[in-house]
Amino acid sequence: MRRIGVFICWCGANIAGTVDIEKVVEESKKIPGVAYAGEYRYMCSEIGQDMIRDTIIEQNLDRVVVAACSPRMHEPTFRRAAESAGLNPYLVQMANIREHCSWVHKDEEEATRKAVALVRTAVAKASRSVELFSQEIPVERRALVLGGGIAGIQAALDIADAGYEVDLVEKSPTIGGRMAQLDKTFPTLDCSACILTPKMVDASSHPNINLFTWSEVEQVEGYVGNFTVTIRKKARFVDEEKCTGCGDCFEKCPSKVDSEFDEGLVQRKAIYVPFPQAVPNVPVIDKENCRWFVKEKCRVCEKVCEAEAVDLEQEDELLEKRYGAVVVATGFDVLGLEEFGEFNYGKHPDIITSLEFERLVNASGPTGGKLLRPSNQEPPRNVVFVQCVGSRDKSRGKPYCSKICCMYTAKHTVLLKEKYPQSQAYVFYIDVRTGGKDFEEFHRRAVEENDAIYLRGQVGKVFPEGDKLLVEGVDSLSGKTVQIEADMVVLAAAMVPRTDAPEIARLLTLGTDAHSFFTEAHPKLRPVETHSAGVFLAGACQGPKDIPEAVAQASGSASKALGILSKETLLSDPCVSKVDESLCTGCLMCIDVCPYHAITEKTIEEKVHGEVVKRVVAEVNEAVCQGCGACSVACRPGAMNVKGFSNEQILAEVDAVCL
Amino acid sequence: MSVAREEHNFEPLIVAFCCNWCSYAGGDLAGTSRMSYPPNARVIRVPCSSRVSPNFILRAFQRGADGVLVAGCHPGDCHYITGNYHARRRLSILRRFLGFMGVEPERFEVHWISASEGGKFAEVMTEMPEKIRALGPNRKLRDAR
Amino acid sequence: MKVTIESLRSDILKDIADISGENVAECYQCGKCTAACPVNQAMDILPHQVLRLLQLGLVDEVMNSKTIWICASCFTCAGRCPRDVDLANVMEAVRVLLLRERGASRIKAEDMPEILRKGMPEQGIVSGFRKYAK
Amino acid sequence: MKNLQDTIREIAAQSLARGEVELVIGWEKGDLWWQSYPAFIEEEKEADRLIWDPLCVPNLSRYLLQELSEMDEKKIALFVKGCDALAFNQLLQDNRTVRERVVLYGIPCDGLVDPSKLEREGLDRDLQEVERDGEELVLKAAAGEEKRVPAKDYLYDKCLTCRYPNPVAYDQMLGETVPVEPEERFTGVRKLEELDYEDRFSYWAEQFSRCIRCFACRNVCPACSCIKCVFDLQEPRWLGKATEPSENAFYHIIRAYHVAGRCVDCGECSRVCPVDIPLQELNRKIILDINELYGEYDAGVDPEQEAPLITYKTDDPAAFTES
Repeated sequence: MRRIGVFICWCGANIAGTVDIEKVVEESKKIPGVAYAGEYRYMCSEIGQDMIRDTIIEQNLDRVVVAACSPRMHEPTFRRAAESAGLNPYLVQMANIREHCSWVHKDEEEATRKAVALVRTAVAKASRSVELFSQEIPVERRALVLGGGIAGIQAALDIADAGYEVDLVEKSPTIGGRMAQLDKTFPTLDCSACILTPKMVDASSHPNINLFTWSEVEQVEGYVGNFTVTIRKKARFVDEEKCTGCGDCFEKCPSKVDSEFDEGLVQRKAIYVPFPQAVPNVPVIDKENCRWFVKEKCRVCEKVCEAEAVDLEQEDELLEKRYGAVVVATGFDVLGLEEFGEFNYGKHPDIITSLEFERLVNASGPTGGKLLRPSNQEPPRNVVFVQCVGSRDKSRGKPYCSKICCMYTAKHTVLLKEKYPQSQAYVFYIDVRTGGKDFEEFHRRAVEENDAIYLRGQVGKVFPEGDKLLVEGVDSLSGKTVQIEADMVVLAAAMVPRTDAPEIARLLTLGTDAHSFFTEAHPKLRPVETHSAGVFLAGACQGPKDIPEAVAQASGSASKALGILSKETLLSDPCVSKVDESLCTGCLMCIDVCPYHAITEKTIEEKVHGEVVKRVVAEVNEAVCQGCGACSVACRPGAMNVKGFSNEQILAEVDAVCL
Repeated sequence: MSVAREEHNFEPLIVAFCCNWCSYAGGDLAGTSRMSYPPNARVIRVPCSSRVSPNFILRAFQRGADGVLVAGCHPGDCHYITGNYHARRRLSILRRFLGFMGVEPERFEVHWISASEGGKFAEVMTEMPEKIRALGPNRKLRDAR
Repeated sequence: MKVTIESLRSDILKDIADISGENVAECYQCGKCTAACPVNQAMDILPHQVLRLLQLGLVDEVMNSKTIWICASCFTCAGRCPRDVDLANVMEAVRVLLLRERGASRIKAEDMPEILRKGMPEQGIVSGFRKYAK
Repeated sequence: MKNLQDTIREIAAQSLARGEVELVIGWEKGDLWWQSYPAFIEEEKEADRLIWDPLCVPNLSRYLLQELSEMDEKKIALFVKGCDALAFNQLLQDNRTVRERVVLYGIPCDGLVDPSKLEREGLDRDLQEVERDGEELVLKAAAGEEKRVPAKDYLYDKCLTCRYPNPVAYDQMLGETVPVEPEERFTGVRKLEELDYEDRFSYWAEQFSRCIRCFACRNVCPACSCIKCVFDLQEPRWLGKATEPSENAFYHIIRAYHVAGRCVDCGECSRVCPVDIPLQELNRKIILDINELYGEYDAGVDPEQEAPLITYKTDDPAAFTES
């Protein structure tokens, strides 16, 4: 007969608030196989865990059930507690009487009855649990960093400095990401390129870092410690070794295209380098717009290149590489403003987004750093900044706050004043959010020393009038409607994930929220981990954030990755599939349904009526299997079972839950 | 208890198989957000919706469940990549076959609930008992016990 | 002004919420409705201030204002509100509550000849009676 | 018809004599007029036991499970009708037979006689032999006189709806192929689907109440080729041993589920059921649904093609909101 111990947690008032703990303890004692039932205010506390350990020893318990919060929260905690008493951790089962019971059912009588039923179900599962043991899996001690922005670069540098090899894969022709587009950074007004380019150079010259720019990840297989990734290294049509970066080719190239790096404010050539400090400083040919690839005419770049580096026959390369950990740092995009007709964005050159403003004031930007009105190349005098364009807007935009716009707009007012002391900045805002270090002080400087007028209210409409832009807004504090004749209107558009975020999420089985930001394992306690073991997040791809946070997350992810790479082997999760060879008929249907190709064919010999007969059966590679259980349902004779969620356990749970 | 009276205050029992990565986490989120829903459903945690075998579903009906719910990740978001694709085919065929056997399809539901859809979890947990209360207790596949 | 629980949860506020189907608490006073409102100059209380007063329970001030009658129900505010609050509907609810009181019709038949002489098209008068008379 | 029987005997004798195969599996006359037993011929001289007549209905592919496992390297010759060939391919897909060790002789089949249809009209009185002559059946009584009846009226229903009378798998085809004019096979399912849920349940409850769990349907089914059946397991005990309504329903539903997407619609389960439960309708309902939801699929036609329930498409439809 089993000797099961049931431990019921009050969880302060979270459970005890609506569940009659005494009654549950009383009822638990009546369940067959239960030798001990007790309760404590905080089972997950030090005292609670010691109580479990001591009771296991005193009562000679062989199974443990803890009725408390969700197993997703504290199953590891209680399994460790049992292990400290010498009990195999997989003999511990939890009953979720908090998230699935006390918190969602207000009537005490109903909540208590359900709690007892959930305890009975957990006891049934515990009574059918068997000892399970982890296995050691070899670790590929290399890391992959996806995305070459500041977050990706920082993560790669941290991992490489710790002595492990890193492949940094970047989709665009150069690393640097969004930060490379910025002129200054808040709150210190550091020149963005000055603090970024050294890191870019470190990354490109670091012996442990391999740069894969103009490359994308096509396929990811495997699991923590053993990822197999296929990388498509797109053809640059320029030989990286021979190219000296002299720039003759993009001088002479005849076809012009809107430059993505300059947000379309100016044009680039079909063969181009996004910006002068690009790393690697090797141009790429944009196949869609190159006359040779489109109309089989031209090849000017090839003729003018003295280093004979242009190679128009280059092919994409598909590389297959193995990694132990992956850091995702794919960054963000700016929200498209088609839905916001009232701003007339796109209908007048002087109505621009903050990122375009950043390019206009940037020395390597389209106007060489001189802030000029795109319409008439004149210096602007009245500049209106509109905040929360598409942010905090649940009807046409994104419900969340994009976090960094208040600060970069304050920075823009300072930059504007610096360039044109006679100019005037008007900022329409709902709330100014300055939650970081020196942020509030920086904002006050913008208001007090740079004469920026902050108008508390949204802009109703912006429309061209003559060569000015008439802005109609409101100052809700004074209760006055406001009209401003502006030379330039800068829209602080919302921050959104990259358009290909859903594909990347599918590639790495990452969860995403309703807006396609990647979902972290736990918002408070595991902000850089994900539910895919071995895959970590850094930067704006996980949610709106500024550079310091992105860099901090990058180092956080790097340390998590190093937690894996620093080990020779990893302990595998023992809850994986297992074949009972006496039942297996060898139909091998399980091989077809296994997403991880963890099952293979094996020939065994059996004595049948004294004669040795050879037979084919399935065999599970426990290191590769992730325990999803698809094979166990495809297996008609019931030969395939999943340890930890076995047929016996689930049947016992179904029987108990229906009592 | 006479059938009529039992019909009157009949509280349907629903067995809910929830996948650990999405729908079970959605249930946790409904809890942490303090949403409230009727207590008819009792959740059994499984690694993936593809772990739920028709045997378990029939076993639940046999032991007296009035309704069975299988909840998993949205197709394409499965933590095990293809798990819910197989489950979608398998359980669609089963749902129609149970209908052919005379079991009302409303008694067996499948919903895709992601970890961030606490509201949808609470909604399913509220609507399903209503539908089944209208159908009355399940006597069809119930064993003699 | 003295703000009390009674004033914050008065029956009239409940009626306005029921009739308009809007929850004034959703508004975070961004002022976009006021900025976009084509007739805001003619208003004594600005549109976003109507919601602010209702949030504070000061219904009389709204009911005695010119604003609710100036509002032409063009729904520009509703179309642009980032919080999906339909302010035009709230204005209508306040008007309806007023019009339901005995003898509170805003338009009286005897005023019509004067208004007609000023060139008001008949169609305007007909829709005015439908909207502003009981 | 006679010459086909002679060809069969000839082939059996020669292949045994030449040592091509060590065993020939065919049919031989049974004890009662309507019975044809599987014949296991190992010597040349016994070849004459083999027969071919419209009563050779038993599916011989199933016997390969036993024969192949015992005779390690030996080759086997097998005569297969249309449905038997489908069964052979299904066994192949389940890795329960080895194509190289079996020599298949395909017999285009123009339908087999359902003895109960003859008995219903009293035509079976001291009947000894039945032969097929074109569109007619020749009924030979013990006293020697012969009676001719139209064949179509006395064939198995499953033969009238047969879509693959010409074997899809063979090394050598015996005789010319027959025309393929199958009747609609889902009428039974459609009729049952017209009933409301209560009537459907009572219909099947009545059918299953007669089930004595003799497992004949499982033992004859080419898709039920497991060495140890899940229903025989003691731990975990999936199926109760009592033949009470819910256990019977559990057995038939789960068995229909196990053969889903693999049933070749050969109708043997209905034929062998001692209490005449129309088990084929269960499988046909699932075939109907799979065809409608996931595309036409005929089990046993191409063993390389993946069975529908172990593959998927990312945009598969789901049937979760139908009422």
